[in-house]
Amino acid sequence: MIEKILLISLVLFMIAIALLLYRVIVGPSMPDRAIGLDTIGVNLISSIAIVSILLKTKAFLEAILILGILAFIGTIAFSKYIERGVIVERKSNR
Amino acid sequence: MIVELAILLPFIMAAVIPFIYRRFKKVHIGWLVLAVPVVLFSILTTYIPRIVNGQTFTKTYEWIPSFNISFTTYLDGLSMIFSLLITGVGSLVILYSIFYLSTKESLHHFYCYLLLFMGAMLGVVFSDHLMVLYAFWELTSVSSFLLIAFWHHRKASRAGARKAMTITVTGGVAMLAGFLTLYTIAGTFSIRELIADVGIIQEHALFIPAMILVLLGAFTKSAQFPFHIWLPDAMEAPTPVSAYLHSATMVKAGIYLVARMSPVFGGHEVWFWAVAGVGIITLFWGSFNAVRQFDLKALLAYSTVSQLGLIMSLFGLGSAAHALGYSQESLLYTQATFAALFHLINHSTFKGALFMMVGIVDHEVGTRDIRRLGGLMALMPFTFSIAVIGSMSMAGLPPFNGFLSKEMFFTATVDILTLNIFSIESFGLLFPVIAWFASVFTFVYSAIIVGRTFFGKLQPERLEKPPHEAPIGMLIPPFILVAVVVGIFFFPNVLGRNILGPAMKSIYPSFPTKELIVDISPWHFNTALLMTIGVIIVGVLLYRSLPKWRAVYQLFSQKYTLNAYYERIIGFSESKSGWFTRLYMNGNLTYYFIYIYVIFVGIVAGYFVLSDAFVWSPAKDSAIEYYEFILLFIMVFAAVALLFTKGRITAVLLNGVLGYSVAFFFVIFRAPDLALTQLVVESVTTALFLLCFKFLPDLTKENISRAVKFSKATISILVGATVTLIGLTVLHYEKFMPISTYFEDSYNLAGGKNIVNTILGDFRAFDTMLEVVVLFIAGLGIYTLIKLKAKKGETDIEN
Amino acid sequence: MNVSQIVEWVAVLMILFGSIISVVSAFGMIRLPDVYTRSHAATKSATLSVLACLSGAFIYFWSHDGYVSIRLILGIIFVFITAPVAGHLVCRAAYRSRVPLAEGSGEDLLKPVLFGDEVTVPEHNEETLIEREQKE
Amino acid sequence: MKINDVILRTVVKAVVFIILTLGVYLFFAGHNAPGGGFIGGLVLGSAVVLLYLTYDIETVHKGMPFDFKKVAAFGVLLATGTAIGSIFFNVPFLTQAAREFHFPLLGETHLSTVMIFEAGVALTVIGTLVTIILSISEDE
Amino acid sequence: MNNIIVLPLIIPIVTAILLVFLRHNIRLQRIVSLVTVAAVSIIAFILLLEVQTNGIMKIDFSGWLPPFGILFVADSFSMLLVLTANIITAICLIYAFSTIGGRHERMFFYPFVLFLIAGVNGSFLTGDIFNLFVCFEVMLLASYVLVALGGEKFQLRESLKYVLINVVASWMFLVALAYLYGTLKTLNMAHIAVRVAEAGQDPVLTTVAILFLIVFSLKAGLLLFFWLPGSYSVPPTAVQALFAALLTKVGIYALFRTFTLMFTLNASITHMLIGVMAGITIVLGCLGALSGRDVRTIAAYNVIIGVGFILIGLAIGTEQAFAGAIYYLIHDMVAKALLFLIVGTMVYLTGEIIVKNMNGLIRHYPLFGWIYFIVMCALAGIPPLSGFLGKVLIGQQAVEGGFYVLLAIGFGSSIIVLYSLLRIFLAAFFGETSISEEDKKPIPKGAMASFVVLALCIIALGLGAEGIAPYVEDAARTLADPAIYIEAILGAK
Amino acid sequence: MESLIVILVGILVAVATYLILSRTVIRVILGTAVLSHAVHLLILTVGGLKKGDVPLLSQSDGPYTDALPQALILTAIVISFAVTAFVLVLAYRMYGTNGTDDFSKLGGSSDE
Repeated sequence: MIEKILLISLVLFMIAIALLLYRVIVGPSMPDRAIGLDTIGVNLISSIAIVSILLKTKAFLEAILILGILAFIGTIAFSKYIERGVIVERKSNR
Repeated sequence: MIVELAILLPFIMAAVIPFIYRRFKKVHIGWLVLAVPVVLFSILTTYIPRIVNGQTFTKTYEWIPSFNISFTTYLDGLSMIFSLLITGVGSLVILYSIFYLSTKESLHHFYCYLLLFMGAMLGVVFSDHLMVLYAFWELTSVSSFLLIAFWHHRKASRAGARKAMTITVTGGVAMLAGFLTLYTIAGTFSIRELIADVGIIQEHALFIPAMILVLLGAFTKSAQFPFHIWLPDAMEAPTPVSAYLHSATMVKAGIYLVARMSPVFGGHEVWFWAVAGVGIITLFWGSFNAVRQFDLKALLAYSTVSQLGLIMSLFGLGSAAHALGYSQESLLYTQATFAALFHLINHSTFKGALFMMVGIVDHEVGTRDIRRLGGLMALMPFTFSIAVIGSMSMAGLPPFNGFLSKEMFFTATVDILTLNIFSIESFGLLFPVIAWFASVFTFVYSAIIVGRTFFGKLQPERLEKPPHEAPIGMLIPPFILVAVVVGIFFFPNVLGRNILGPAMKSIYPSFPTKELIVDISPWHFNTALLMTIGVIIVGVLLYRSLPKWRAVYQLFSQKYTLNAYYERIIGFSESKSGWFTRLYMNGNLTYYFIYIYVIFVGIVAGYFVLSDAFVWSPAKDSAIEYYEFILLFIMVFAAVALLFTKGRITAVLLNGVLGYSVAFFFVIFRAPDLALTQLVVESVTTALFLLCFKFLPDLTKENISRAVKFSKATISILVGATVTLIGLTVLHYEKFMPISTYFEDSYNLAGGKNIVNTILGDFRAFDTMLEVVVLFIAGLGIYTLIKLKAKKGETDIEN
Repeated sequence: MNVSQIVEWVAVLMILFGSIISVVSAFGMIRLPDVYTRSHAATKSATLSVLACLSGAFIYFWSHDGYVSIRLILGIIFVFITAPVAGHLVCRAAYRSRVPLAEGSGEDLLKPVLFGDEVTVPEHNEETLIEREQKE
Repeated sequence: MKINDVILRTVVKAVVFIILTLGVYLFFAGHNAPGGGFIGGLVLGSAVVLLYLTYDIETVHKGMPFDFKKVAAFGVLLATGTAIGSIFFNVPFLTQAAREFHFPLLGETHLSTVMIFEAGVALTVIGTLVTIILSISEDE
Repeated sequence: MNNIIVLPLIIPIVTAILLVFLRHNIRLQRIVSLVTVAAVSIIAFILLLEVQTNGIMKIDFSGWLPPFGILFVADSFSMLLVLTANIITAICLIYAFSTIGGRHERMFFYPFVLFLIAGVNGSFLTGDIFNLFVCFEVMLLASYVLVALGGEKFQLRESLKYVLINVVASWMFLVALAYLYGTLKTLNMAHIAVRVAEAGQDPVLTTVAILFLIVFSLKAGLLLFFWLPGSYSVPPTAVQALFAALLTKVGIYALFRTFTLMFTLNASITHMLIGVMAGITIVLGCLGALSGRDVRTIAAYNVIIGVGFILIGLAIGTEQAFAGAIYYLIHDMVAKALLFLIVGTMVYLTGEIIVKNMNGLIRHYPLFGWIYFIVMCALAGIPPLSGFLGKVLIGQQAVEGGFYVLLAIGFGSSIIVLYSLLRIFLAAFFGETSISEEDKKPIPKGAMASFVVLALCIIALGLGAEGIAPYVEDAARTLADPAIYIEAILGAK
Repeated sequence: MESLIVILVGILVAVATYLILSRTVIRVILGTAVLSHAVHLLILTVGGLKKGDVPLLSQSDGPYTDALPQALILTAIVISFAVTAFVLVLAYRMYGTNGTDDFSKLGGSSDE
């Protein structure tokens, strides 16, 4: 039973990811995509947590944190790119 | 010993010459060089008695024993003739060149090439080992190339040298293939052993191909029809070179090969017809074309072609005796070979003299064009007498040696009609007829040489220099040669017994030597003499009426000469190959990928489908969950969307989605390390894409036609299908257990509980080490790529 | 039904709750009219969903295996800290790159402050700003 | 126009430490759990990159005056060095030495030269990652 | 302990990294890099001798026995190639010292060359197929950088094409590896051979073999040589020479290993395919060489012809043919390096790339001209230079095996080679020169020295072919009889 | 599952091929990136899926899934990352100097 609920949750997350993917592809603006991607990352975190429970393993818990980190860094980078066109500045505020 | 010395001495000298040349500025370096052939000639002559006694000299030095290639020298009667010619004529030519070439020319090059050539020629005739023979053979091509291109600032010299090299090397390569075929048949490279194994060789299926290939080599070298076209162009060389290469040596190499190989190949119908037939055609074509020439040297070149054809055809006729085996009847045909050897020597003498004569005329008058020459008889009496003797000998008139060999040639062509093998009855009659016509033309061009140069009206205004007699040094060599011409006529049997006889023995090893030697009588009466008289009468008439029938040559349009064909083939192949190469190597990467994928699908999928290897047993698959379907769907969706997306950012994000999905699959498939790595790497890759987008343009719509799109899609689908089909088959290939079960003991073996990581860090740490190196190279490479930019304004020498 | 089972159930239900919230927020991402409103769906509800889910997983592992996963806690904290910042940055970036507000958003008070009285509002194209910068 | 990044910078200061901790953890966990030199290096590298993102090259360079090319080179040297070390002990190339140690706080710990090898890998990854990103960012 | 076998790979890597730290000390960089390569050559020579006495040697890394660990294997074939490759690299480095220029030198030119040679050595030595992939990548990445080093417009253009094609090829290699692992579940080459023999090389395995054929053909320039002419004509001359000498040869080596050791049982298909591909390659190469108007293109197509010719030896598949192919391979490495060095120098001296626009070089640079002449003759297979013996052995075996078409194509190609190079010689070296005595650029001494050494190598390889005959024969014997190799790696069965 | 993944790999390869066959540089590079994903999946799949537990000795007692392909993929991932990074930089440098990213305009075989 627990497993079934978990599977349902997983499917729900997958559906969410698929929907967000639509947002990523369609846009229309870059920030839309950035947000979509960020949210996909967050959903993936949840999915991995569920899969870990399903597979009865703790091997993937690192992945959760890493995914969080990457989603964060990615979002920052993306937003900087959108905002300033560059990601790493040579000197601050030129 | 003598033979090794004979080969080595010229090479050593050639190597030394460029170095001592600088110290010899004052004296003509030729004097030093002259010593080489003179010494060799005199030593060789001392061997004649022993050769006559039937002795032969062999010696073997190992070169590449692992592959049966050894340096075996062999001195017998046949090589004796050639070596005497090479050194004898060589001496005279070098003597002549000392006066012909001024010290302003780059003599060290000239003599270096000449000595290389001499050594190579001696190597050819002294080698018993086919590979070594081939080596020297190619060396003659190379050194003659250098000699012909000696005045390389002239365009014509370069063109002539290129043609000579291309054609002779082509023949050489064919010959090499022939030699290799012989080796395959007989298992030996030694000519003597080949001759011993004739029985086996002739039975073999590859016998005829081998023969034809070897003949190609001989024909190209000896300028036989239709390969003769290089020889007239090679006349761009300095005259001493022409005299040497084209009278006595280079072109005789092919003759030598035919003579040498006739015990192996002779006696076969194909050999008979090929050698005799090509020879006789060359004889006719050469003499016919010689008549039309205006340049004296070109005339002599064609005459050489024709005379070589004569010798060649004699060898062909003589090979009939091999087929018959030793009998009284076959001795009739050996006479043809005897005549061939005889004419070989005669031709060298008179042609050498004539070349030197032309050289003198050219040197002293400044032109070789017979339209500008005339009336030099009084001004250059000695030259004139050389020309007369040489030409008469060439035309086959008594009392000169050419007469004797020409008579013997006629006799041979007539005699061959009695042969009743090789279906001689159908075409045999052509031999005497063509020979006779060719001799008429020979007579005519011989007359032209003398008549147009020395008789007629002097046209001093059309000459470059005021004509006068040549220095004595230039006259001595041709005089020696004409003396030989006359001498041989009166004492032919000295030559016959001492020189020709042993050579006959080499060609007909199974025949008793005594029977092979023909007693040449200068004074005789037979059919041949009648033919000669006919030649003289018709020849005189034709010479007289030459201006009237010269128009015949106009029938042969310039467009359809062999030369024109050669040029056209070269030009055509260059332009067409260029067109074709540029067609597919168009620099467009997309095309290259298309070729690669098409070949990939064609070969891999082609084989896979044809071999019927496809197996698929989905029943063995592991179970599948719903969410995995969704993930699969997401991936397919993202992949397809990637094809149609218009923005580059979207495209990169979709790629990221693919990467993340792969990472998620790694999670599902129980690969935690992979999932982690994939996640991070994918993010970093995406970030890199974004970083680089600052410098890259947005995606543009590709305006390609529907057909192109369709074909690209087809290729893509085929590639994907190939990968899938093979993959499905591979999935259930269960013949073997994976080696990786071994690694499951990783804790005991390597002290790690993470199997993947112990593999990476211990079992296969070497991969990891190199992978790190790859990463480092990439990082450093990116750094250099960005930092090292081409300087603007600096003209780059590289392109 | 012992305690641990109940706790497990609670955990699983939290996960289910999280997943439902997640789908809801995803629908929000699809349905809401402009980027600013969508960011609301993304940052607020999605963060809630992930927190619920991770907490559920944490509780599950705790009760089921007796395993206190520091990594999960770290993950929860991390997402908790960073999600709002990320949302903030994206929205700011969106505004600064002049992604238009949805129609009917009412008055845009920030616009004159940031962009002065520029009249033309360029298309929301990721390239525009970069091009402008390059021209400068 | 100055864009203020106060929120970001404040958060990042905290976040970087989480990331660094995780990186170090992953690096050491590698032998028995997912992780290892490569992934650890990547995470550490991304922490550095995050710093570059929130601040700028000059500021970060003041705090971390490394030439990352040389860091990477040093990493490769370390990795190959442990491998070469085995040559001097006359054992097959790349043979790792390992031993169980008993530390007061950590308990039984398995220490081996694999660690040094992995450290080399990690350093290379950090160095290369940062070199690449910086090179591209500095390009004009 | 056979640790010495790994040195040809590890020494260049370590010194390359050390040179990164010595970035600005160019003189030291030069010395160190040359010494490194020379040392590797000596090691390779010692190993070659050792292999003669001890038989095939191997080093199992970390002591993990095959098929579980990775190992390096030294047999005569690989050691001959390692030796040749390193000698040539040393000579190219000498050339580079005087020509490459400080800009490149400061941008890690020497480290990249050392990485390249490390990758090449590794590819020759490894006994593990996945490790072969990794070694390939080391070599390729270094080559990517070296192609693009300089940042010229045309250079970047061609290098991008080169890189992209090779990237795709690498991923195809991985696909092939996936299938290989999927079927045989092992990676060790000798073990693969054993398992292939056990399975009898059924169609599935042959498909995998053909996939490898395609992959390595891309690297070797066998039929799939489209990347080659462009990318070989853009980098600095020394790099061109290195590429011409080494890169395709690694692919050829891999083809030899694959089809003499691993997939030998279905020769009627695989070797027939190789033969057909080699034939087509030669023909296309000839067409290119015949039509080329610029010296570099002609030289590049000559590389392609050489590849095809060597692989005829593989297609014939007898011991003697292997011996011929090895001879020709060694010859080709030396001669192609020299050819590219000369061609590059010609371009430098005249400032032209079109053959027609050059003239009379031999007047100012006689030795240079004659060295070109020698290499031309060697490439055309004219005895007694280096190309001769290989040609003879392959040709003889072609006759014996009945490969008449291949024989005709192969021998015909040497005429085209001669013709194309002769055209350069006549146009560029002979004739009047348009460069006056004052304007002529001197050829740097180091460059000249490298020409002379390579030319001497060509002559020595021809005249002294017997000198390496024992090694070549041993190598050919090992290739012809994979059991020797397998037994040395996995022990007697 | 395996079959499905292999089919997925086939689709990815087809997409990658189509991208590689297009004329713009970025698409080609994306194609190689997609191709690398496909290849990694393929290696994992042919090694056998879901045949055992996570290859961590500390987590279960086996049987474990085949760890060797995972190790190979890890190496391959790193290499593909290195290569992709290099190609990207090369591509933008090329665009910077040649001014176009269209391969049909980058003809210029060296035989000019």
